[in-house]
Order: sequence, then C-alpha cells, then structure tokens
Amino acid sequence: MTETMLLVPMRTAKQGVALNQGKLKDAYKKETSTVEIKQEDMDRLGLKTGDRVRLRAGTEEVIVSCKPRKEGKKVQDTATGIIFLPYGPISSALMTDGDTAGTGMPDSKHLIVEIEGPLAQEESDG
Amino acid sequence: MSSALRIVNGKIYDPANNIDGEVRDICIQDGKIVESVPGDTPKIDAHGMVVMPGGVDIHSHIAGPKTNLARKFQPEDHRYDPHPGTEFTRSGAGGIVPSTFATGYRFATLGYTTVMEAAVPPLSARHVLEELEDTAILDKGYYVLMGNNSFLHRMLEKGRMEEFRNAVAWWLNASKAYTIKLVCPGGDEQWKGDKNATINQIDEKIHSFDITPRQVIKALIDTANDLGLPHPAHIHCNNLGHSGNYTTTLDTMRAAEGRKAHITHIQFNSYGGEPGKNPTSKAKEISDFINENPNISADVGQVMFGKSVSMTADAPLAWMLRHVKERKWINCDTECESGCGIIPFEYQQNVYTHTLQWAIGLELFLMAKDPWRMVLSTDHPNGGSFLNYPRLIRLLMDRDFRKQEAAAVNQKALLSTSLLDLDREYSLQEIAIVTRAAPARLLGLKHKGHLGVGADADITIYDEHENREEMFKTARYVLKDGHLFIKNHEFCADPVGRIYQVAPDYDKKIEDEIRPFFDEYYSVQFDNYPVFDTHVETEIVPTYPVQ
Amino acid sequence: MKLTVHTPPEVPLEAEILSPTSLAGLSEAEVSALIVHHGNRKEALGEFFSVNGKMNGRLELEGDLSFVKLIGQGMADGEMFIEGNVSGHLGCGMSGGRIVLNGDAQDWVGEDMTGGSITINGNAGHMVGSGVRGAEQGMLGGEIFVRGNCKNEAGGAMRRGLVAIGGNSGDFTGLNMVAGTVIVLGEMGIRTGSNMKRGSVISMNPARMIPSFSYSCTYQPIFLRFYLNYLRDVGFEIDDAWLNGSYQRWCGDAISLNKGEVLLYQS
Amino acid sequence: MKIRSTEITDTFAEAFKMSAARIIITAESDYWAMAAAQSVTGFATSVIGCRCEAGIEKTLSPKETPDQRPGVSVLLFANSTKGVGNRLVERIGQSVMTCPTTACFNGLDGTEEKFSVGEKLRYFGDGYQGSKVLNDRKMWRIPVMEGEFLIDDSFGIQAAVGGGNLLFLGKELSSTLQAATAAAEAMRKLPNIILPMPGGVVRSGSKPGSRYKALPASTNDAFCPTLRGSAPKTELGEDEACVLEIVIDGLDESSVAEAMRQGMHAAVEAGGEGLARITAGNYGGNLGQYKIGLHPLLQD
Amino acid sequence: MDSSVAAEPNIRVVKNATCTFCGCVCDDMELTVDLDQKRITKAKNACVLGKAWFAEHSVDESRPVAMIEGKEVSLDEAIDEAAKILVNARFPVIYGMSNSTSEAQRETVKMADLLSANVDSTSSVCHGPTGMGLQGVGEPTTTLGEVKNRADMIVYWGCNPSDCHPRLSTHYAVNPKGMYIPNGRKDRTVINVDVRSTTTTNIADVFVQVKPGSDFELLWGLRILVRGGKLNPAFEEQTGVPIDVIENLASRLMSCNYGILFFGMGLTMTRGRHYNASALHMLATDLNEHTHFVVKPARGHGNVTGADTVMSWQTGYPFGINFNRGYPRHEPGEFTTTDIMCRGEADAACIIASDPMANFAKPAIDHMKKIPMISFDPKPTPTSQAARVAFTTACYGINTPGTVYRMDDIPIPLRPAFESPFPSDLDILKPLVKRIRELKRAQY
Repeated sequence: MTETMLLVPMRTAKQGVALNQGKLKDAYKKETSTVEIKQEDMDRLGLKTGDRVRLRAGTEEVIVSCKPRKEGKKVQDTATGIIFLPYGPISSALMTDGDTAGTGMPDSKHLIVEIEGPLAQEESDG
Repeated sequence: MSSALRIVNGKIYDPANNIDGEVRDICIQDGKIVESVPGDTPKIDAHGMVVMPGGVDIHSHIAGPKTNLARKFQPEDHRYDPHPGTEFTRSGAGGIVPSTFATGYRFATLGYTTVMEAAVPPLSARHVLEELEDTAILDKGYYVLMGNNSFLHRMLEKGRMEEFRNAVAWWLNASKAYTIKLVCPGGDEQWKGDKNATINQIDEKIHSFDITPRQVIKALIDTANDLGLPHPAHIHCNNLGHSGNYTTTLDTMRAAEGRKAHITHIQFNSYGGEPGKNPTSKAKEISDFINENPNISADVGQVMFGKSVSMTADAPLAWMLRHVKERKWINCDTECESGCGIIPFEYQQNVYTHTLQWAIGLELFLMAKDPWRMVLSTDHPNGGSFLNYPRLIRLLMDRDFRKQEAAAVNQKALLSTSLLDLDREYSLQEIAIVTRAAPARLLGLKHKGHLGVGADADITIYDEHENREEMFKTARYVLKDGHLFIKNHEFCADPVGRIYQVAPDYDKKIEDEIRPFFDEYYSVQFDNYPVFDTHVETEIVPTYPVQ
Repeated sequence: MKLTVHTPPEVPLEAEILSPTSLAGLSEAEVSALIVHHGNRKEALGEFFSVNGKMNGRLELEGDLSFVKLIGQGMADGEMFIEGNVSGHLGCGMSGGRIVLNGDAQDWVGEDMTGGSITINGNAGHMVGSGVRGAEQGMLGGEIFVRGNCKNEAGGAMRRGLVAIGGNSGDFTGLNMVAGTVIVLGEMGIRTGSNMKRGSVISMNPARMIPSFSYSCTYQPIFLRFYLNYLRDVGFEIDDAWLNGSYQRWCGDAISLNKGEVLLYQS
Repeated sequence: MKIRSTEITDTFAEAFKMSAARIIITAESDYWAMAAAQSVTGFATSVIGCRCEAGIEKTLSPKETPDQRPGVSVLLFANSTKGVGNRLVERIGQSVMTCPTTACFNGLDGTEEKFSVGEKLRYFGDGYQGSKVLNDRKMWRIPVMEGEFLIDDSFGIQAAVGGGNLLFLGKELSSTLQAATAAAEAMRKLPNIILPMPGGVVRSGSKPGSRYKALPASTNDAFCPTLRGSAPKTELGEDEACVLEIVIDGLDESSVAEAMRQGMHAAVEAGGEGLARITAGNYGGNLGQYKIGLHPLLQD
Repeated sequence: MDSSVAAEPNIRVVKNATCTFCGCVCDDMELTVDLDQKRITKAKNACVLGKAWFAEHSVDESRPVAMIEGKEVSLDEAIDEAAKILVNARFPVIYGMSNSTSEAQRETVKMADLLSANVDSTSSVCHGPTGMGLQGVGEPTTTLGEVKNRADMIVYWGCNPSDCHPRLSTHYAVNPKGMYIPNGRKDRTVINVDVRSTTTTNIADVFVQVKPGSDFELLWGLRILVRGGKLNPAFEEQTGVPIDVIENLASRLMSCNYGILFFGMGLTMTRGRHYNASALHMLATDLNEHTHFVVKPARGHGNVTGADTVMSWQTGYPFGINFNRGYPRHEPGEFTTTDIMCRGEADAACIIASDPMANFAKPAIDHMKKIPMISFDPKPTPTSQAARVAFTTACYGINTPGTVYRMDDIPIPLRPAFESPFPSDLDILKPLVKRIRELKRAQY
C-alpha cells in the first residue's frame, strides 16, 4: 500500500546515545533507520513491527524498518499520517530540497514522503 | 632592537604634571616614559602637533554579554559600516556597537589607549574577559554588577557587614573585575520578582528583602572604600531617566556620607519636573553638590544626536523606553545577580526631551568647577557612540560652534536650560584632564593619564587643527607601551593590551557561606564559578585597604 | 555598451560595478580593468567579460551570470538589459533607472530599493523587494516586476513602491509591510501579510489567510484599476474580468496596526 | 461692423486673471457622475457671492477617464490658487465624496501649482484612510458606507481667464433670449471653458462698486433698459430694450476668445432682426489683464 | 582550583566536570577515570546522553592523527596540505565549531578572517532561525538559574527535552527547588505544545497538540488574546486546537509570576522557520505587559551557543558570515553553508567538529563530494571519510580544557578527565593559522 505522509525527523535519547558510540556503528545505523508510525496507521497499511517500508521524496528513496510509535501515557494523541524518523544520513537523504528560504535552514522537520510497504524481504535486501 | 624613542618639538599637554602646552621632548624606553634616552635614539618629530597621554575612558559598554547581544541583534546597523582589516589588523563590523577588534581600533584611532567596560554580571565574567582579550590595542578592565546580588542582599538584611565585605572581595576576585558597579540597586529584583515592577526611590523596600537601595548603596560605597579599591563604587543611580530624579541622585550622593563614590552618566540623573511629565534641567543643583563635595566624582554621559542603543543592567528602564516606540527589545535576566535590557534608540534634535538631555550634559560640563571630578563620557553607546567624542570636545571648546548647534535643536527645551548663558570654553589642557588625566586618576591607574617619568608610554599625537572635531577625530601617531602602532593615521602594528583586575584580600571562610547558596540557587557549580587563573592573563592593580 | 561573459566565474563574482551609473563615461579598456571580487580575490572585469561599445546610458550584459551577484547595486540612472540568469541582490539599493532581466534572479532582488524599476522576465528568489535582516523597513520606492514566480517574503517590510509578480509567490508575502503594494497575479503561499501595519497585498487567486486577518466584504476597489492598467501597460497579461471584478477585502494584521489589507479576486 | 442685421460694437471684453482647476468626476454610470458634477458646480455663478465660478466642461466616455468609468469634467475658477484649492476641498467633500460610486481626479497635469485636496479630505477617514502611490500619482482611499471614495492627493491649479463676456442687446425679450440661448449652447460645446451663469446666461450684469458701502458690485445701470431715462449715462440705443450677457471663464485667453467668436455667430443666426447689437463689457481697460476685441474675432 | 583528587592508583576522580554533549552543559559531573585505559568508567550526575558521551569517548590510539586521502600522514604534513587547500581556494568555507571550545572558535574565526573565507556554525541548521528572530524582534530571555529560582510556568514548545536535553527539566527548570519555588515541581505548571506526544508530554500538566506546520498560527492566536483581542473560529480550523483551549492557555500564561517558553526545532526547522521563532519571541514580549516572561531556545550541541557568541563579538554577526571582501558580512541564505553547497559555490571546505555529510540536504552533500575538504573530528564520520585531509582530534571537555557557552550564554569551564594522544582543535588550528599566514605572505 502507498500513502502520502508527513515525515518528521526527530531526536531520540537512543539516537543520542548511539551517536556517541559512533555514527558508523550499527546501533546508530539501526536507530536512524527505523521509522515510527502511529499504530492506527500501521494497521491501515498492514504493517507489523520490523516490516520494511520504502519512503520516497522527490527523486530519492530509502528503505527503512518500522515500529509503532509510543505515545504519551496520559494524553490522547490524535496525530495520524505523521511518521517519525531519528535524524541521520537516511533522513537527510530524503531532504531533497536544499532551499532554505533565505535562512540557511532547510525544512528538515517537515518532509512530505510517500510511504510504501510492507516490502517483500527480497526487495528490501536489494 | 632598541625600544627607545624620543618625541621632539611637540606641544605637551600633561595636566597631571602641570605642563600646559610647552614644547618639550618626551623620552621613552622599554614602554615607559623616562628622563632621557641616548642622543641617537629614533625620533618622532611632532612639530606643530599636540602631544597628550593616551585617552582613558572611564565608562563605556564595549564587551560582555549585553554588548554582544546588542551586536547580534543589529545586523542592519553593522551592514553599512564595515571595518576592513589591514595587513596588521583584524577586520570587523562598525556601527553603533562595533565588534571587539573594531572597537579597539576605533578607540585607538581617536587616541584612546585605556577603556573600562562599565557593567557585567559576575556570572558572565569569563565571557567579558574573553571579549576584552579580543578587544584590540586597549588596556581595559570591567566593573562587576553587585547592586542586585541576592547573596549580598541577604548579608545586608541580616546586618552581617563583615561577611558582606568579605563576600564582595570574594566576588571581585572570582570575577577578576576592576571595581564594584551598582545599577539601579534593587530594581532588577523587582523587575524579575514582581512582574516587571521597578524601584525608584532609594528608601523604598526591595521586594522580598528587608532592605532598601540606600542600604545597598551605602554598604557598597563603604566596602569599596574599606577594601581600598583603586576606583570607588561606580554607581548608576536609581530612577534613571525619569523626570524629577535629581533628588534621588542627591540622596544617593549624600548616602556616601563623605566617602569616595563615582556617579556615572550623571546627566541621565539630573532631571527636575514631575514623574511622567516633561523633565527640566537640574544641572545646577547637581553641579553645586559635586562642586562642594570632593568625595564625589562623576562622568557626564553626554547625549549626542543620532543613533544610540540603550543597553543597561537597568532592565525596567529599557522596558520603559520600549513603550516610547515599539522597537525590538531584549531583556536578559541573570540569576541572583542582575537584569539587562537593550533597545535601539535615536536622539533627535527636534524632540524636547532629547534636546534637554543634550543641553543638561553640556551644562554639567560647563558648570563643573573641578574638571578632575566631572569627566567625559557618552555612556557609549547609550548616549551615543564613542565616535562622537571629537564632536563633543568641539562643543566644549568652541562656544560659537555650540551656539550654532543650539540653533538647530528644540528651542523650548533649550531655553528652559541655562546653556546659552554659559560662555565657558574648555582649553586643551582641560580637555586633556577630562579625557585622560582625570579618568586615570579616578581609576587609580597611576601609570596612566600622564607623561611623567615612570608612566606607561601610552601617547597620542594630534595634528593641531582649529576645528577641534577634526583634530581629535584621528590621531597622527599613537603609542601603546612605547610601541608605535598608528603612524601618519595608519595602523602599523597591533599591540595587545592588558586586562586590569583587583584582588582584594578577604577571609576565605566566607566561601563556606557562599558555597551552599550556590548549591541552592545558582545553576553553575560553586567551584566552576570563579574565573580560573589560566583563563586569561590579567594584571592586578593593588588595593590599599583601610585598616 | 555590451558586456559578454567569456569565462564564467568559478565561485561567486561580486560585481556591483555592473550598472550604467558606475560605468558612466568609461571606455572599453577602463571597464575591462575595473576590479571585481571573485570569491576572495580581486580580479579585473575583463577576466570574465568582453567589453564592447560605448557607454551611453545603456548597458547590456549577456552570458552565464548565474554566479554574478550584486548587479546594478546602487544604480541611479540609465538602462541595463541582461540576458541570462543572475545570482543574488540584483538592483539592491537602486535609486533610479531601469533593469530588464531576461532570465531568473536569485534572492534579494531590489532589497533596500528607493527608486527605479526592475523587470524580471523569468523567476525570482526569496525576499523580492524586502528589507534587510533586522531592519524595521525595507523598500522605500521603485517598482519590481517579476513575470514568473517568486519565493517567500516578497515585499517584506516594504514602506513604499510596487512589487508585482506575474506568477505565484511563496509564503509571507507582504510580511511586516509598513505600506506599499504587492500584487500577485498567480497564487500566494501561506501567511500572507503577517504583521503588516498598512499597505496592500492583492492576488487574483484565493488564498488561505492567517486567522488574524478579518474578512470585511467583497467589493470593487476602484484604485485597483489603476494598478492593473499600469501592469498591462508594462506588459503583464491582465484579464479584463479583473478590472471590473469583485475582491474580498481582508483586514489585518490584527496583531499589529490592523490597517493593512489583502484583496483577493472573486471569480 | 455688422453681421447680417446685427451691429457689432468695436469694443473689447475686458477679462481677468483667475486661477482654475479641472476635476474629473467618475462614477458607476453617467447618471451619478452628472449628479455629482451638478452638485459640485452648484451655486457657483460668480466669485462675488459664491467665492468661485464653476461649471461643467463636458461629459467624458469611459475611454477618456482615468479609471475607465463614465465621467464629467468640471472647471472651477477663483481669484487665487488658494481660493480654488479651498473651494475644491469644500465642494468635493460635500458634493462628490457624498455622491454614490464617484471618484474624483485631477484634470490638469503639469501645472506649476498644486493644491492638496485628497490630502485634506482624507481625514474624513478617521485614521482608516489609506494612500496609494503609483507612477508618481498619489491617491487617497477614504472608506465610505458604500465602499471607498478615491481621490487624487493634489490637484493642479493654473492661471486662467475669467470674465470673458458678450452682451446681447435686443429689440425685445424673446429674440434676445433666443440669441443668448443659442450662443450659450454653441459655446458649451467648446473645451477649456465654462459659462458659470444659470443656463450660461446672466441678466443681472454688474458694474464694480455701489452706493452702498457693503456691496462690491451693483446693477449695471448703463445697460438697464428700464433706466435709460433716469440713469446718468446709458449705453443703450433707443431700440435696445433687452440686454442679456454671457460670461465665459476659460483656462486660457484663446479658448475664451474662440468661445466668444462662436457665440457671436450663433447669436446672430438665432436672433435675426431682433438682435440689434452685440457688445462686450469693459472698464476702459484699466482693471482686467485681457482685452478681447470683438472685431478681430470676426475678421477672416 | 584543582578539584581532582587521586582515589587510587591510576583511577582519578574529577569533580565539577562539564558535560559538553548538549546545550545544557551541566558542570556538576563527577567522573571516575581509568587513566590506564584512558576512559571514563563512571559519570555521576550525568543523564543518559551524558553517560554515553563520557563512556564512549575513550581514545582509539590505533587511529592516525591525520590522514590525507585516507592515508596516514604526520600532523605537520596534514597541516601543510590543509593550509595549501585553504590558501588556494577562492571561496573556502569553514563550518562547524559547535563541538569545540570558545578558544578554538576564536582561532577559527581568525583563520576565516585571514583567509577571507566564509565561516558558519551549525547554528545555521539548528537555531539559526532563532537568531534571525532575535535580529527581527529582539528577545526577552534569562539564565537557567533564574528559571530554577523563579519560574512557576514552564512551556516546552516544539521541543522534547526529555529525550534531547534530559537534565533541562530535572536539573534546571522543572524539578529543582529554587529561591522562590520552595516546593520545586509542585510550585510549577508545565505545558507542552507539540505536534505529537513525546516523553516530555509525560511530565507536563497540560498538553496542547497543534497541527503540524501551524505553530505560527497558534502563537499568533495567543498573541491576539494576550493583547486583549478575540479569536475567530479560523484559529481552531487552522491549528487544530479548540478556541477554549487556546484561551485557557493564554490566561494561564498571563497569570503566572514568571514564565518561560523553551522551544526547539519544531519551530525552527518547519515552514516559517525564523518567523516562527519571531512569533514566539513576540508572544513573550507581549506577555511582559502582564507578567514577567522569557524565552529560551533549547540549544543542541555543547558549544553551539559559543559559536554564535564568539562570532558575534569578533564579527558583529552570529553565523553565516563571509569575509570575501576583507570584512565580515552576514546573510542567512547567502552565506550559510547549506545554501553555498547547494548552489555549488564553495571550492574548498574546512569542517570543524561537525558532520554535514550526514546532516545536510542531498544537493549540498553532492557538491561537498566534489571539493577538497578538511575535517576535524574525534571520531570517524561520513564527513571525515569524505575529507581529503582528516584530523583526529582530542575531545573537548574530556581531553581538553577551555570554555563552553551554555544555551543561556553562560560561560562554563572545562576540566579534562584525561589526556588524549591527539591534539585539540586549537592545537591544530594555531599552527594551521601560522602556516596559512606564511603561505599568504609568500603568495603576495
């Protein structure tokens, strides 16, 4: 299934910890290549934890795994159609527009992407 | 390479040594002025020129957190006044608040070699010291803010004067500052703690402490005197900028009870009239008091027409100014120590209040019987940039110019002052006093501000020019510690200036009292608070404590 | 006089001397010898341009100018015709004369402009006719015509003058406007007129208004005929229906003086 | 000199220097443009009592107006730039701004003098007014209940000619009136002039001064047929029993002269035998700056 | 001042050490250092990120101090090569600095001035837009201690300190007791505004969920209320926040004694950028008509604030600075590194302690691959891998002394835990500057 969603790259404590170990290390690579999706959206797309999905923005695409997003304990979080990915080379690769609108800052936290998944194992390996 | 030099044929103005325009030689060896140098020593021929000690600025805002915020938020101002580098000098940005290097070079171009930064909270000591290190050429120091210090307020509240004094000394050491600065004592506490209130009269109670500003003022004046600081407590009075504030100023000066105190940019505190209404001039009342009380010194804080930035530790004042015109505004609270407000401003000739401020400043200069105790400042950049000094000097020296300028200002305001009745013209010797000799003496910098044997060879040589503004705009030669760095108006070297601090003795036990206060109320560790000795190189100016 | 690029700069070339005002009275050789800033080096203009003809108030530029910045800075008179895409700050601080660009321009076209006119027959970048960072007001006069699209902050902090965009504009059109007129014949991005005090932003398409703008009414503003006719005269395609049409009038920004307006054509 | 049976006196019309403005009033329709024009030119027959003289110059098609709507061009004359300006402010404020759908524009370009009109009327907007500057034209938009009133910031004022005149001396009322009416109709078609009097024609021609101190002018007794027997001096012949006058104000002397020329021809045609004589008023040439001779106008 | 004491042979305890991982720059670390292994075994008081920072910055002595084209070279050779690259470049770009001491930053700007280069810090892709907001409308702000002592209202807007600045809440803002906040957390109200719930939401009293990309509109709505106006229903439509919730939020903000708005990339990295930050600054300014209110960007890297601070005092501008003309100029979008790279303008780059090859937009990365780069980093990164000259540096705060500016502009000293065999940034920059000066002198 393919849908258009809003990708918000973000920081997580895990990513911060992994960053210290080294950006070329597995822990960092793993953390920065797992997209968080609201359970409701996962269900609609037919995704399970660990499934591979393709994210496409403009001419660029990446393949990442997915997991359901943890929500706050006491609140009703209504945001659907938004997915989150810890900052890293993968989120940057989807930042295809370098226009900073005269600020120096691309719209790093507001990327419109197409999400496609779950992918078959062969495809995601290729 | 010999470091000796002889300046010949110049007219010397050295008021501290009673030399008033005589043609004499000045001899320099190893950075100091000496009796004589060998005959074959290189010479500077100062024929037709005026030789003065390097200028000394007792009160300018040139470095530290608020200065830097004022820089950061005015790109539109820097943009049109770039400061290109040269083979010898760094580049920078000019404008109303220049970058550090540009500040140093531009002061030096006017012939200044020593400048004091007037207000920094101790928590930002490292910051100001790093900036001062990057301020080219000049010798400098800074005054540390203590008028809104919560720990000191507590000591005072409990009447623990001994601990108060030790704490002040600890703070001076920890921050490597030059003297104690008070800015609107109690005002920032109200500002931060009472929804932007302020305190105007010195006998009002300070929010959440059982003390009044008068007690803070008195205690800090006394402490500065007792510790024997080279420069006494440097006071920005309460009620600054408000109509009718001259009584607060008189009260503050009386609170010194005969002990030494310096009232800064006193022009801003010499207003009559009723609060909220148009001010009037009380320059005479203020001058009379200072003329009669030799323990008090002041700098004027002249307002000059044109662009300025109000940047002050008097946070409520900046907020008041913001209501004049809704311009961009910065406020910055410093925990347990201070507040700060910044707002771009412009003094306009046609505005009543601005003209009045301009005229009061000039009245104060012209009414001062003792120029050694009423020295030149614009409270840069509050009253206008230091680049206005040459123009200000011309206003003081040239009555006709003054009248001509007065014709263009708000006449209602002008005529409410006595400026047009004051015919006095400053002599070159008096200019040398208010720009060099006096500030150096008030600062207790014994090697500065004069050309006697043993003085630092900080020397400025101006082409003599009838138009004093032109004359003082760019020095032909300037030497720092005997080192020629401006030659024929061009930089030929980039000497590094000193940073002065004081280091009064104190009872180390006070640290046991301060430490828990830090643990509870500060966001930094007590042990990390004092500036490490390795941080910057400073020179300690001795103190002479009262036994 | 005509200047043709023979060697495109490898890094940005700052050539503020490229204006009829700066080149007035100079010979071919003198122009070739003028200093421009190629990155951090000073080089002769002739290293990049071949110079032909006499300078008689009209200057033509042609070639790969995509790295050339500050063309027409401070221009006060004369005419300049440019073939090719240019980098930033075209006509900044301009006070008179006319620039016509057949190509695209990058950011900051006509910043701090006080007079004269700039016509861009392609697209323009961000901050067309906008005030410099930190300043309370920007453009003080003059006219900027962009046939194609522009990006964000068109007419930002403008105080006087006219910015007309034939295509679409980006976000924050008329941001911080003090007065003046911005006309967008295409569509505008979001947050039009944020913090505007006075002035007009006019578009021929519907727009999403920030909620601090209040809808007043739909009416036929007579003054607009003057603008649309004027734009037609300078070569924009103006639909007759716009001249006689009705416009929604939105007042704002309520956060500021609330005396600005956004007029949106109602088909 | 005679044209047909009508004698043309060899005299001249003595005209005066005045100041004038041209205003273009546009509106949604001819009807509303004319309504405003009539109102703005109302009660403006003579500077003596009305402080200005105004009239409709012509109607304009949408192609001819600045905002491409139907319009009317109006000329207004007074003794000074300031006089014209102040009348514009009063009259446009009361008669144009009030009138539905109108806008009001300056109709004189390139004049040396300008007077702020929109710039003064804008205050009616109570702070909600706004200005627009396009291509050196500054206009004000003043919010009104129906939309907004658009008016130029300032109006050009130029030197002009007032008091051009013709006197029609007839044998009886009806032919004199016919002659004058025809003359006025012919003259009204011409540009740059107006005939400020009702229908273009005035019967109460005046002389300067009066036996009563308060009055600056009084009836022209030398031309009153009823006083031929009692006035100290009369200008009328025995068979001249009715006099009507046409007053012409124009932007320049030649326009006034042309109007007089055409007016005379039309009057002679329409008046026939009944129109005994055409002459013009003057004060011996001592008061006015312009002398427009009748004979020269008719020679060619 | 030396607070280190020897606990047992080869184990050293460093008290009052400073963590430079994030902008909190906590200076109350107690580090246990194994001097033999050159690693920190324990970091008392550190948060999860700080613990990782200290634990993972051991020294890998197998790494070469410098490499050219991936081959090991001596430090001097690498400095010489780096100097040549920079001196020969017409548009050299110097970028990074946020993980470096202020001493090294000062030297970096000096180098940029000397080279007539472009210099920019990671601020430009972090809180650069906040700096632009400051330039536009000013900013009421504070040091963190005043938050601890006085703030009874804490708003986290578009930031998630529980993950990114864990001790912001526990050490400075939410939990601690302060001079006028005797009961700590109980005396404070915490409000979280975000497009999603985060771990920070869990510590908040109020959560306001705003539609992605509509923070600006919500801030505008609050400003209208604070200025005494009323909201129309469009606010609810556009922000997704019910009008009564916005009204409630506004009245809470107005009625506190001392409020603070912390904010993050949720504002600066989304559509509106600098103007989102301006809107927030203006909201705080407006609130000062009712009470005392301040803002504070929750800044990222340890000394990114120092980079702004140092560049401001040396050049007058906080980031995005160009010295091509022999004096500094500032223009975000023109002299900011992302833009320069995306437009393909730079012909050489010197990257100090940051990793643009991992963080920048795709077109920028594509250009950086084409030009000679120099990198300074303690660890291998995508940038160091792509660099022609790569220096391995000692880690600031762990191996080197110096000064770091906390997110509230407060300078904090560093107490190194152990010595690194690698030079600090400053140790490389000084001879590099010297070498550049020599080459330039020879050139002219």
